[in-house]
Amino acid sequence: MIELKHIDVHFETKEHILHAVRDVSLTIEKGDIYGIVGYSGAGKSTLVRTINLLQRPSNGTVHVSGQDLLGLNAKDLRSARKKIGMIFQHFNLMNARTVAGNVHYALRSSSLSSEEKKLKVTELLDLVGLADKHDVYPSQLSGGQKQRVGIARALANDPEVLLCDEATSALDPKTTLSILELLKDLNDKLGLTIVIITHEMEVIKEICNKVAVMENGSVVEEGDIVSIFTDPKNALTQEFINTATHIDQALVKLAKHPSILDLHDNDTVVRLSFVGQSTNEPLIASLYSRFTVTTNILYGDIEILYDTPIGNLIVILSGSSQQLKQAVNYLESQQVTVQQLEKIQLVNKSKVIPLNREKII
Amino acid sequence: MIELKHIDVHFETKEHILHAVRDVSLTIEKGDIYGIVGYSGAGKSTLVRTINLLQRPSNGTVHVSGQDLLGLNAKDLRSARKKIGMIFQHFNLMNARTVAGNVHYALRSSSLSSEEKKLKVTELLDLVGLADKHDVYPSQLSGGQKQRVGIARALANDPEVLLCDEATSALDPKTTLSILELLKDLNDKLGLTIVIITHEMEVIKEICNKVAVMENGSVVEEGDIVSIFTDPKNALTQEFINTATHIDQALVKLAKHPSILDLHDNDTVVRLSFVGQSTNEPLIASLYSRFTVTTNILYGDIEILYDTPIGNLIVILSGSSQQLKQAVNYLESQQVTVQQLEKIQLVNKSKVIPLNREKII
Amino acid sequence: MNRLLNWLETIAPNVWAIPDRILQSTWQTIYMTLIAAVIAGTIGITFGVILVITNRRGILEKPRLYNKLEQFINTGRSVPFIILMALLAPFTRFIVGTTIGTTAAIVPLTIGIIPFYSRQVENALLEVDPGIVEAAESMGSSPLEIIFGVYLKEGLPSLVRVSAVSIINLIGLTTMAGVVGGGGLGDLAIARGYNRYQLDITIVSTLLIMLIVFVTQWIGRILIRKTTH
Amino acid sequence: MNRLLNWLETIAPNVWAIPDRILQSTWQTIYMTLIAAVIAGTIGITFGVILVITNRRGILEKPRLYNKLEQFINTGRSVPFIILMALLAPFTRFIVGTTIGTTAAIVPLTIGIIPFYSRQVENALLEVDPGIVEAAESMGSSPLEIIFGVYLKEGLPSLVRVSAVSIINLIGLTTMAGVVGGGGLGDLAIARGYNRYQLDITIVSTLLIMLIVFVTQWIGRILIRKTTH
Amino acid sequence: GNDGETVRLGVVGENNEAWESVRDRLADEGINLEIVTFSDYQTPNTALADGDIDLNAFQTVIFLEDFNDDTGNDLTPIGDTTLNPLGIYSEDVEDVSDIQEGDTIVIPNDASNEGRALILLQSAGLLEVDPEAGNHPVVDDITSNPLNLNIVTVAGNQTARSLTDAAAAVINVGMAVDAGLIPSQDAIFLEPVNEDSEPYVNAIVVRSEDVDNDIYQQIVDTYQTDETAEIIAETTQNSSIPVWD
Ligand SMILES: Nc1ncnc2c1ncn2[C@@H]1O[C@H](COP(=O)(O)OP(=O)(O)OP(=O)(O)O)[C@@H](O)[C@H]1O
Ligand SMILES: Nc1ncnc2c1ncn2[C@@H]1O[C@H](COP(=O)(O)OP(=O)(O)OP(=O)(O)O)[C@@H](O)[C@H]1O
Ligand SMILES: [Mg+2]
Ligand SMILES: [Mg+2]
Repeated sequence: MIELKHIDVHFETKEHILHAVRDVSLTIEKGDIYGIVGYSGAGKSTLVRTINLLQRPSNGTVHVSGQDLLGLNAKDLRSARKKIGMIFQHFNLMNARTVAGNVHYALRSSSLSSEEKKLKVTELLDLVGLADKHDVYPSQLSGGQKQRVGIARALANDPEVLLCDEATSALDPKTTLSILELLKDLNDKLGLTIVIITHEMEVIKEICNKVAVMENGSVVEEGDIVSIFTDPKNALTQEFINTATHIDQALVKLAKHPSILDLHDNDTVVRLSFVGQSTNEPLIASLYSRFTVTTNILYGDIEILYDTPIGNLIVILSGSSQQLKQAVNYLESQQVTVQQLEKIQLVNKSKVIPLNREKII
Repeated sequence: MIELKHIDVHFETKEHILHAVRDVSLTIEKGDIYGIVGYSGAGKSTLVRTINLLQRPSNGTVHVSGQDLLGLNAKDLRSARKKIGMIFQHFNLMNARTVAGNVHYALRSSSLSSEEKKLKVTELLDLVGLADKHDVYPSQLSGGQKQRVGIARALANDPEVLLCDEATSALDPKTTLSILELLKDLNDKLGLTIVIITHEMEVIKEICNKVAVMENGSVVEEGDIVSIFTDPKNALTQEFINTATHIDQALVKLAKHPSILDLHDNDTVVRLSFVGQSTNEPLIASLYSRFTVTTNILYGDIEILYDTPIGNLIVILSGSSQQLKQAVNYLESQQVTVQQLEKIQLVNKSKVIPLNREKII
Repeated sequence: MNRLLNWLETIAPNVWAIPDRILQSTWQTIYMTLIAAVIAGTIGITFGVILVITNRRGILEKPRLYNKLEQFINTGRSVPFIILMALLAPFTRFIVGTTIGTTAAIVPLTIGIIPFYSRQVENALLEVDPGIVEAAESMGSSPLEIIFGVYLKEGLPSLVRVSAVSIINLIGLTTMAGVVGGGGLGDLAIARGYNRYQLDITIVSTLLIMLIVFVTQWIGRILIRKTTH
Repeated sequence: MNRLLNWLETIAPNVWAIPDRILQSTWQTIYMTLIAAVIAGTIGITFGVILVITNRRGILEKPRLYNKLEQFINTGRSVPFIILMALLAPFTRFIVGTTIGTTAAIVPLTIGIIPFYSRQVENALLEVDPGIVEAAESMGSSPLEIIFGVYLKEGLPSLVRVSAVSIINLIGLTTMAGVVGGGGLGDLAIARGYNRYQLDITIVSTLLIMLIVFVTQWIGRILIRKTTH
Repeated sequence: GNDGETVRLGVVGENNEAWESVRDRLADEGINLEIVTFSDYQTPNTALADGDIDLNAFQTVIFLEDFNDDTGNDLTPIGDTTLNPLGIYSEDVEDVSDIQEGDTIVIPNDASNEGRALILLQSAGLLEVDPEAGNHPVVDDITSNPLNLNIVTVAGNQTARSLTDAAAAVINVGMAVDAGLIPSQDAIFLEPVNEDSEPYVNAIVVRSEDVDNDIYQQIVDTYQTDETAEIIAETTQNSSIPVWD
């Protein structure tokens, strides 16, 4: 559906050349909901903008629906673009048109009758919860309302591909969820292919089936969502996932407030991670029934990702050292990863922000 | 520290008057990190903008650090504003200044020497991870980079109050976390008071000690974070919290994929919620040891909120009906709320987005 | 009423002597301004749009066309107006059949204001947010759709603003119509009022010009308010 | 070289006859334009800034001051240039001691272009993003800081653009300097070239004006590029 | 003449009382004379040559000759009108001989009057111009300027107004009268009226093929009457000299 091959994007500035995207090759299949994550400034927006050639790559080829976009003449490129909806990070609404007018613009060359267009605009605005802002100008909208107009506009023309650059960043959790459900519905029912840049791992978990992780212009990891979440290879991916599951933060908090641990002599703090079937086993009950090891959950996150339950727990196991050993062996035999907490580096964040704060404060 | 009394804000448009904020009274103490959440368009930005009078309220009074801002003359208002940093939803960077220049502008009337100012700018940029963008102009920055410049700028003048309008919405999870840690540090060490509008409940959980929930211009609920999260009174607050803990989504997923449940005859699916001490009890182990009831966790979210662990679990309890009854009684005696899943309305989301999607699709 | 007229006759005897001439001159100024504004407006907007879209980063980047047009415009702005009138004489005759009179004056006035207005339009349209143009491009808009649907629509308030400026400049230019016997208030103010020391005529003519300028500015202001959202 | 000179003498005999006069006229045009531009530039920017900050939603909203200034500007733009010169005669005499000659011409030229330039500056500054002004206000910036640090800095590219337009207009206006004996290329082109049918003088003078216009536009373009980030 | 015929006459400026009277008188005879006023000295001739107007009356014979020479046209005078002597005026001095070294003298800048003004200054003994420059010398043709006078050319309508700032100004009759000066009394030096003045006689001009046009002749006849002379005398304080008969 979308095939990017060896995409490079350079920006020439006065002093030097900035390589925003470096040799990225990606294939996105029809019906995929493809998430792109990465640090701020990693090149995500730039990469996605090459898909509809808003940004012409310095190198590489772009194929969408089998068409080599770079080879198209202006007219054919315009037709191709009509099938690619785009939601912009900075909204880019037309200030001189009302909310309805903005959506209506996207329908200008649709084959619908004028009546049908009006109806469709109204329905789309309904859909994004802006029915009451039909005739309002963008300058009178809140940030999230602007973003929703952008969403309605991108969907107006029944695109085959939807490019979302942080399409829900300005939306509250409820509205975000509704929008994601809407997108998922369109994906299910019409096979809409969606490329979604987001900083909210929840969004990724909620609707993506594949993810790419970008760092410094390159895609450092790519794959289906379950394997990325359960078995991240790249350090950055691991960090993102840890942050998203809040394991890191939990560890920091536990380290700061050892009182919470309230450890006894024979207690040991471990982190348990598991994927898939494991959750169907009543593990904790088993630990007690088999080894009389009691398990106290300090922190836990068990969720269902694309029908696959995955779990991360920080627990205190209490029992004799013999019992504990057996319990750990048993857990490992059940495909549960067990890490002694003493061995976990508590503050293992890479320094996005160097900690020279004292100087400032 | 900040005292808003009976704040109203009306916008007069051609046809009608829009009440963006209705009779809001809030008190924010020195050292608070005060979160404001609510639907998109609820009036959050408008409310926060009244704190430094960027938006003059139609009614009501604004006191900051004991000063009645509405009573100040222009000069005194300017001095007052210098102590209130603000991070804008739309960044509002000066395009004609470099990244450093933007931060430097905030220091224009500081008492530092020119050398010190330069040093401080460099350190601030370091702090937000933009050391390499020192001399770059905003038009060449990514969304998140712009936002970080806005953060550095707002902190430059060592403000006493910091107003953040979605200050991390364009940032990846790692950078968000670093920024939040930075804010928390400033709060801890310097007593910086922070008002933070956000759509990311993680952000609220991470740093806020108090929250207000806005709907339709009014504050519908307000309180310290633990009581809001554990005992939300207002329907909207409940919805937000459910969304944030993903309980709602988990329920939907479980309802969609009953195979995950894999229920036996005597199994019952319940939701367990608890706050505080309960987590120190090895509940699940106890259920087995006391009533031979095995517990299988389908979905779980146990976290530490401001030193208080709170938990939400969806579990399958297996045992005879007698045993189950005793187990539930025991749990309730331990201040754990138990809800039979059959009694939970699975799709209980209010319709932000009316579900007339079929018409469109 | 009678006393008012008497009073007018006393303080403005020269004006009083030629009321028809004053009316006629007013009409000539309005007539020249309106027609020249409509024609130059159309052409100037076209040129301005071409400048914007063929410029660097324009939607139809064509540096050579841009340079050609810019050169043409700068040339147009360099030729003193009287010389422009003389240069255009054959063209004027071709269009209106004569080179003298009010109608004939419209031709050089129009050609004279086009380069200025084109520049103003260019400046106005350059203020349209490139992000909006990009959004339109992403929706597969054709160049014409972008010109009409984005540049001219989004730039409308600025366009009205520069149009008001240009019309007022044009009114100033109509003063030169006297060279080809085109009359108008400016010519009246100078040839009759100034040259013959008939102060009242100078004042009344200037006040009438001022009235036209104020009305133009006032209409502009209303339109700007209506088109700014 | 000699052949070139001979050739020049043949095709442009009148120009050839008065090389000093051509040089002098060029210098007069440049001199008048430069001085008037500097003075009118300063005042025009001041007025433009006042218009922007006192307008509705300006940082120092003062509708009455705005209306006064606007009225003044519109009046200035309504008075035909020759009449303006006459009106200003006492003032000109007060400033430069005489009403005739090149230096004397600068006074009406300056006053004549100020209203136009003020409007242009207003239009340019209105394009500065109100969000940025708001950010500066939130940092406790004083009005002066906002004027210099935000409006004039952020609006610089637009300001350069309208300044180029205005200087070119001013060059056009210097053509009128001949009226008070100010000379200049425009006067040369008309009084000498056009009135006496010395085509070569018309052409050379016009080409020289064109050169000045092109240089102005070219400098403008470079400055715009330098100030746009 | 035939009824309803419209004839267009080009003039420069607004000092047209005499022609307005002629127009009214012609109207009684069924000739519709339209007066087209120009503000520039070139256009009435080009407009006449191109047929946009039928006759014009604003120029001296000598200016017409130069026009014909320069442009290859053949416009022809069919009747004289007036002789309007240029004068040197001053607010500071009573006599030409009082003009000091380095003084500024203002002269009109239109093609018709600039040369004539220089020749007048020559007649007054203030300077000398190159005889080869013919009837229309320009400032650059000054060959001798013993007093080192600063000769400044300004618009015709500016000459009288420049008196405050200049030692002396050369002003034509119409401008002087409008400025409230009476040439015969106020001029410190007036163009001598003698046979040398002939080139400075103003004329009614037509295209050469129209010299014999009856209507135009009739217009000339109507103009060249005592009635006209009276109006001229009145409006020019007797300074403009009718030169027909
Ligand atoms: N200038 C304005 N004129 C008219 N209405 C406005 C204006 N600014 C905001 N509004 C309206 O006021 C309401 C509150 O807006 P506000 O920006 O405060 O919302 P918000 O809670 O910040 O939303 P978001 O989370 O989407 O940013 C919205 O309905 C909006 O449409
Ligand atoms: N027009 C430009 N000129 C020069 N550099 C640019 C330009 N646009 C982007 N960049 C740089 O390219 C890099 C990638 O930018 P991009 O916008 O793709 O990042 P991103 O991954 O979308 O970040 P974010 O999550 O913050 O939006 C950044 O370092 C940015 O500074
Ligand atoms: Mg981005
Ligand atoms: Mg907001």
